[in-house]
Amino acid sequence: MDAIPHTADTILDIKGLRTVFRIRSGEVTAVNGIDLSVAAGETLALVGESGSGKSVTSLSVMRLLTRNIGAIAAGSIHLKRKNGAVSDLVSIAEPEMRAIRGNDIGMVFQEPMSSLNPVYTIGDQISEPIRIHRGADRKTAMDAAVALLDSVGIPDARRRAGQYPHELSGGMRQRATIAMALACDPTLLIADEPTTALDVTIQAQILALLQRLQRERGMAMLFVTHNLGVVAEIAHRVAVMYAGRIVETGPVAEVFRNPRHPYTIGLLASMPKLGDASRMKQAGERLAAIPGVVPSLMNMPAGCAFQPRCKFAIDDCRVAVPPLADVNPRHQSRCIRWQEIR
Amino acid sequence: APARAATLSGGFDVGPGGFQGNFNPLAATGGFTWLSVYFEPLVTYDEKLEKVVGQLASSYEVSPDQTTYTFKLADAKWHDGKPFTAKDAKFTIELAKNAKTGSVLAARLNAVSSAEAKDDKTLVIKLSAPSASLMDALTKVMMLPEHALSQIPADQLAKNSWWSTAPIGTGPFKFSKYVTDQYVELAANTDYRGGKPALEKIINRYFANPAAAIAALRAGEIQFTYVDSNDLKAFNDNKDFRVIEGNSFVVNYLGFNHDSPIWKDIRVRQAVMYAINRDAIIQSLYGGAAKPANCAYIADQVVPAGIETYAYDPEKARQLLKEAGWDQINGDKPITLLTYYTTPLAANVMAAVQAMLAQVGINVTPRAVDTPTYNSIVLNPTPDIAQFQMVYAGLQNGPDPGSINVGLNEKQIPPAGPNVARVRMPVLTSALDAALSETDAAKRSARYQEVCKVMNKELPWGPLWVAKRYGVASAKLKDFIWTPAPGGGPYQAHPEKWAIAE
Amino acid sequence: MLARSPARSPGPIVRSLHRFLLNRTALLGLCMIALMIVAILSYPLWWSFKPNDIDLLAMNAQPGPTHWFGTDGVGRDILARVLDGGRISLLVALTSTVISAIIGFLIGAVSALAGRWADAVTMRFVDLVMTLPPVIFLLVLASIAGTGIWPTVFVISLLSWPLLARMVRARLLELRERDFVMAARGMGAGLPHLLLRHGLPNSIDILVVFATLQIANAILLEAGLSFLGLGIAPPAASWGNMLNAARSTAVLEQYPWQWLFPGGFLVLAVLAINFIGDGLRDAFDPRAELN
Amino acid sequence: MLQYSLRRLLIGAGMLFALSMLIFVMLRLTPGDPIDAYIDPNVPMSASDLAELRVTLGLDQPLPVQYVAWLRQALLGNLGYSIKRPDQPVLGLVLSRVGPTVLLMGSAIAIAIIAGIATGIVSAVRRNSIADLSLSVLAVTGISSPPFLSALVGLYLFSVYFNWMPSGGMLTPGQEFSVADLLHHLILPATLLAVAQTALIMRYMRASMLEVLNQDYVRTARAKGVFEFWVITKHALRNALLPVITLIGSTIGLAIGGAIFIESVFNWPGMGLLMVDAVEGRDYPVIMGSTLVIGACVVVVNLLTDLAYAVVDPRIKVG
Amino acid sequence: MSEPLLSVRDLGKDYTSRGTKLTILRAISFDVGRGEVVGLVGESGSGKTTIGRSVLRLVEPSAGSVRFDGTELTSLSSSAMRRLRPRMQYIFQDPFASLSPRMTIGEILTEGLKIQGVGTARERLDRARAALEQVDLPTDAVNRYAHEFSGGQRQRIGIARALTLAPEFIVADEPVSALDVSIQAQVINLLRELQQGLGLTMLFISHDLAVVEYICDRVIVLYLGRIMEIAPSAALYARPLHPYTRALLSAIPSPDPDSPRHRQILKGDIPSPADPPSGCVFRTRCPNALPACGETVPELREMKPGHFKACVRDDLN
Ligand SMILES: Nc1ncnc2c1ncn2[C@@H]1O[C@H](COP(=O)(O)OP(=O)(O)OP(=O)(O)O)[C@@H](O)[C@H]1O
Ligand SMILES: Nc1ncnc2c1ncn2[C@@H]1O[C@H](COP(=O)(O)OP(=O)(O)OP(=O)(O)O)[C@@H](O)[C@H]1O
Ligand SMILES: [Mg+2]
Ligand SMILES: [Mg+2]
Repeated sequence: MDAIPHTADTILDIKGLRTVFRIRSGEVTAVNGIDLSVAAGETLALVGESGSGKSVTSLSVMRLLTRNIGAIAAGSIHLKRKNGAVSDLVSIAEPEMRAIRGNDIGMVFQEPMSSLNPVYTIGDQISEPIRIHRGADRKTAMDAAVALLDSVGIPDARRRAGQYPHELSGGMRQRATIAMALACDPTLLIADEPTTALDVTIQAQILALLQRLQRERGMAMLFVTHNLGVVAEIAHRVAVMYAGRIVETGPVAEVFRNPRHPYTIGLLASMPKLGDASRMKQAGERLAAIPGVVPSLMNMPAGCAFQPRCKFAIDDCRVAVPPLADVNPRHQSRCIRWQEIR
Repeated sequence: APARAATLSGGFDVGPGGFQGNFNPLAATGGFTWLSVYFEPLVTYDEKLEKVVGQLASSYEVSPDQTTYTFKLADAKWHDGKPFTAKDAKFTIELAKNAKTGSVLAARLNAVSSAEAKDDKTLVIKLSAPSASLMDALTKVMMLPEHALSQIPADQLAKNSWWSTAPIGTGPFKFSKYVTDQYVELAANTDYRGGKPALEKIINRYFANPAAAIAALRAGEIQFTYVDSNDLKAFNDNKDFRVIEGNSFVVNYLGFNHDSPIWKDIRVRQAVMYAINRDAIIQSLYGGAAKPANCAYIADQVVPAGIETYAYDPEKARQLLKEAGWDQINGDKPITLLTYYTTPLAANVMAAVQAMLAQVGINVTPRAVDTPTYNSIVLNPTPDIAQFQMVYAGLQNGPDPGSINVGLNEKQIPPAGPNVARVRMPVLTSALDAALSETDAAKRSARYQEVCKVMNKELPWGPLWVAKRYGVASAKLKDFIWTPAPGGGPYQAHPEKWAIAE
Repeated sequence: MLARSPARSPGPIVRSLHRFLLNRTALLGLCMIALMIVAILSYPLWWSFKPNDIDLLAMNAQPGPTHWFGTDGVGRDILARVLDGGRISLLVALTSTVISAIIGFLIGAVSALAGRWADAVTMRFVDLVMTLPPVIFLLVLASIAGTGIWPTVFVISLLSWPLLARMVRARLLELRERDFVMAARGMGAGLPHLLLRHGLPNSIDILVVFATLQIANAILLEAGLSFLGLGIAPPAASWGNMLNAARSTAVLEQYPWQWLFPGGFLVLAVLAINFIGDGLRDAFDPRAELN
Repeated sequence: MLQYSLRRLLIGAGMLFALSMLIFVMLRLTPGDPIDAYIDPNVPMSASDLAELRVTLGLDQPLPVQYVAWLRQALLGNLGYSIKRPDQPVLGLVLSRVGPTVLLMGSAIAIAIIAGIATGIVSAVRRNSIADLSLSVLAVTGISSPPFLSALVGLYLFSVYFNWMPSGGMLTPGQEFSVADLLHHLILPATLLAVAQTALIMRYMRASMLEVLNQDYVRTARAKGVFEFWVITKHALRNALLPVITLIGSTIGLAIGGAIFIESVFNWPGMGLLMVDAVEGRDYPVIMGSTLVIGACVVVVNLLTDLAYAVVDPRIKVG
Repeated sequence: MSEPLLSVRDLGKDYTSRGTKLTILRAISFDVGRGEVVGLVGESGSGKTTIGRSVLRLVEPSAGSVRFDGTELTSLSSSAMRRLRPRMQYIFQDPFASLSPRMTIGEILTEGLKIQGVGTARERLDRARAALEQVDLPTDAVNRYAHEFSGGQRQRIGIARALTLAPEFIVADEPVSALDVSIQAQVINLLRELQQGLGLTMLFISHDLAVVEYICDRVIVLYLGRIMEIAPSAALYARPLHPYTRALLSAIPSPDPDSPRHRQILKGDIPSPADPPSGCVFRTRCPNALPACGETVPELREMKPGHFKACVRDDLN
């Protein structure tokens, strides 16, 4: 997908976001000073391994961190709302924030089964945000829900609206959650691994659907995933996260063609590539893997968080957290050796 | 409202004399306080339970050979307006004699060979042999209407719903309704021969728990109930209530199981008597409301002078045990002290007795069980001695002193009768037999004094005391007569005079 | 993920203990119970009254300097009786809870793990036992067992397990389908192994809840038994039969110390066991260290 | 669903049959028989009287004969006559208690469910707060209060001292029936009966609610901008109810037993009171009859809980 | 090739759920030769796990025969089966659910040895340590709990557990699908090495055709409980014959921005086993379906040596 020019108006603008969790043995920083922005009609993919802080970032934007445990410690999150106003989601009051959720921002979660309430019908759940934010009555809201179901490609929408989540297949459930997120025409859609739980054939359907909807509605999309293939498929720009920090960001095509961070390079290399295996097997080659594991938030290595697993690491890497360096104006890497590595 | 004032509510079936839920006088082992508000017997006890007087019988005569009783009947009417006649009386006595009806009086009326209606107002009862207890038995025979019951076969009679839906009697109040397990309501019988009752309604409320009855009394919902002596405290100095005291006619005793070898030696039994400080127990636990008993009786006319008082003397008790060789007989082994009394007061008494006996080296373990369990243990023809060495029990000792016979006569050892202590004392048996067959009222007391003397000396039981019993009535209740008679009476209570002040 | 540095880590028992000690309310509960037990065991050393000594002159005395908790209806010292009764009540409660927990767990677990037929038969049996009126059950059991501590424990144990059996069964039916149980079966595990190695540790929370409820229940049941002439033979005190004294309205109203103190101790004991139970549940759950 | 219900009821009938047999045998094992219960040890009665009574009541027959005779009658809908109150057929006696029992138990359970769920929610939502802690302590106190004691204390407090409530019974004697009067009599025993059950439900509700509050769909609801109040009462509550329904269902049999004390203190004419009375009197036919009726209630309640489960949780399809 | 280690014939599995019979597997037949790795791919719900578990009799098959090293398993008594179990092991998909949260790693790894009564406690612990070394984990892990490890590490523990009993045959049920890419690669490499080093025979279940290619010699493609295609890996990836296999391959997103993209997006969802389509079960989503496809169930036919497919349309080859 070609990057769209970054002059379009910015919907979401995150600056220096830091999110911490209180746990028994102290406080951990799950997201550590990230900057992100998404423009209308643009898709930004947030990729990274499990535990790197992708979901915490999206939950911070929604201000849905577990109360008393998770909190935004620093930074700002500016959102351009439907009415054109720009609010800082970090500082507004809870009632206002609630008015934004489901209205200006829609969110799709990873597990379509568990993120739908098993005891209410699909239609009921989709019409709920319409009733809340638009004050629509039950009947109108239900009609709107049926129309939404129809637009996300569910055949026989009226009947399906009366069914319970368990009566739908996985793909249909995910379509239903997408319909729910889009119910109030949000300016920003956050999709947290919306296809991870799905089969490849269904994943392809959902990705196509999201692309179509985004085009039609012109909304901004923050797409969280750990699948680089999906990123290439759907996103304009990508931000690679590692241990709570963004380590590389830029237009998808450029980052994938010309990665400038050892972690990105490792990730790309460890993807099994279709049709490549037979050659590798014959050559006795192994799949390239990044050794080691993601560090625990509770004992982060000094300096660059990736340095213990990095084959390019030098002593300087252990001194301080490297700054984001510009590879070019739209492509940054958090590696002090970005110029040398290929 | 006047209607309210004319209604008396009470817990008439609360406590030992009550029998909640029973409507059939033939099957009644208690509950006569209530039954005799709407039924009446031919004869009844007077208010003090001292002598038998006429009720439906205006007078009676006994033939010199003591086998023919002739009753003149009063001019009474059934609640449905039909006259009460000698035919009804004959009918009732025959029902009561017939065990098929479920009558519990049959055995006591064994001596009756016939009952005949000589005319409408004269009933003649013939006995096969003189019986000193006939009049006592007759007080429990509530007259029943022949015209209402004669159609029902004897063996179906007990199962008939007539008793709880439409019973009719001759008493001052008429049955009006029964609300299952809640209350029975009676209405005044305005035609009562003793005059129109002062109350309009009288309600017998059921209480499964004595504490609840007390609560209802204190809350003003009922005007009368039986109260356990240790619950009296709240009423004693309260001018809103009147405490009615009465003799229980029940002697409490420690029954030694004479089948158990440990009680063979009379010195052991004496030691038990000396070891227990009955005065202290009576003073503190009963609040003085009991009289120590040194045989089955406490009534003056049947207690001879100069009997042993078994005053508290633990030293003597120890001495006696030593002499008897208690160490060899039983020593420290625990002895089960069985009882069917489950009240808090009884628990305290048992605790005191246990502690006092422990002082002299007799180790008893109290065990309170429910009545059926108790009966099944003690009435078993071959009881398990280990479970049953000693009982704490009570037995009716009046108004007819002959009542105790069944508990002490050798001929009454189970299964023949309720001599649960298995007392096999020929002297006692013959003393009892002599007293029972004595039909001369004047000599009878002397005979019973003899019984008392034997008991006092031989200690078939360890007699303890005769307690008082109490009822509490609202101070607003006027002319209310109640006495804690065994089985609830009957006695002359004159319900038609009961009244409530505004 | 909490991938710790591969330093030597202490053994599982030490860590369970550590988790338990981390729980402040559990420690409080432990202290309460420990204090209670110490008092119960040592009171003859520091308290001059004996639990069964009657003193008819001092009956129904109010709490005061001589009798701290007052005296009962025959002048026995309430403090001595509460402490002495605690010995019996706690013994009866704890042992019967353990026994009924074992019965309930085994029946529930066998029902869940031993196949359909065993399940159908045992569950019908449990239903049957649950519909039986407890009074009758008690009367029969007790007439067979007799009086005294151990028969009481026996009777209470036999009466209390069915609900637990049901809860354990429900839990293990779910557990049976879990992968790690499947793995054990794949390695040839038989019923005893599944029961003890998997069923038991994963029913701990149910057992803990059951135990805390059952402790109170057992103490009260013991009191109920003494109505039927069963249970603990008097004059021995137990919290239950001391509470029974409140059936007399005079005691209920005028001598409240006679039931308030045993009642208070009962509540404290149950509360403490509740706290400890929560702590134990955490201690047995290795994940509790997380947060 | 109808078929399913019928099948369940059939199994239930089989269980009742087994129950009747079991009770029959157990009754003969209990110490004392109806005659033993009849005798007041204080008042003498002769042995021959008793023997006659025994024959009249058929207690002299061998056990299997007695059982078969009973069963034959029972299948015809005749549960015999009470021994203690021979003028009353057992069936009528028992059936007349069903209404009051259902009323008392029903209101108590309703109170317990409402109060238990409400407090359970509060302590889950305000987890580890002062409110949570004090509710826990209250619950423990509720669970460890002997039923007879709480009944008596309640009775004395509300009826003797404050005089707010009648001291027992179901209706004021001598007055016309009125619903207000019934409610006035009902509220205190029902509330007291609900105490222990409330505590139990609260504990389970709390645990279940904590579990549910961590579910994804609760987060989804928040992400839609649903008011926090509705998040809890609409989205979380219904799911959290599921395990609680099972609990309620399986403790109802026990609760009928727990009603005995309340019924006897408040003289509520229910099954519990009847049962205690019957046991004290070793009134075999009444015990058999009331056990069967309670058993039947348990069967029906179990079925109802399963159906309720299906109503609350659409994933469960009975039948 | 000599006699295959595992030979499955006409395996069927039905479940009864709320009164309706679900046919989850029908007429599944395949062989796994000694030392061979056979892949089993298909969408969720197609019955992969059911096959894997039926083969080891972790669920009881409803029909058909499973022969393991000449022994018929389906009719074996449960005690005989238990004795045979150490020779065949299972690796689970979910590294979180497959390790008991209440057991230390040491207990988990020695569980099988203990069940089989092998050695003393010391010896068993030594073997557990050895197994940890085999999967590149520190040996002091024995005192720790599963939750203290990352997903990849847990999956290694699961693999180590299967290895402690020194099996000849392993069913690996989606051992890498729950893992991150970087970790997934580590585990695939590990499995490959172990398989080659120990000469293991393996049935490798996955829904990801890209992963299967790295590790399997032959691949079985499953759809709604029926085998669609069986082929040697090289042949399958070079030229898939069945329309379903093609669709599966085309749906895999590629990270390479330069790779050509011609998605063939299948319509609709996988049908419910309660109500399977007549004839060829794939026909409702098949881009090449003909009316005839609804009439007969296509046979599995050998199109090339070792390459089978169940599709009537030979014109697509
Ligand atoms: N409620 C919480 N309490 C404590 N720590 C938390 C909590 N939620 C998340 N974390 C920590 O924050 C870090 C980032 O978690 P996050 O869920 O954002 O990861 P992710 O990138 O979304 O991973 P995944 O791909 O698994 O969804 C993790 O280390 C996690 O342990
Ligand atoms: N115990 C069971 N009762 C009823 N149906 C079952 C049961 N177990 C599995 N199934 C059904 O069998 C079918 C195949 O399940 P299976 O787990 O074998 O699929 P799978 O191919 O492994 O899928 P996944 O990729 O999701 O693991 C599914 O439709 C499932 O719903
Ligand atoms: Mg996430
Ligand atoms: Mg699977």
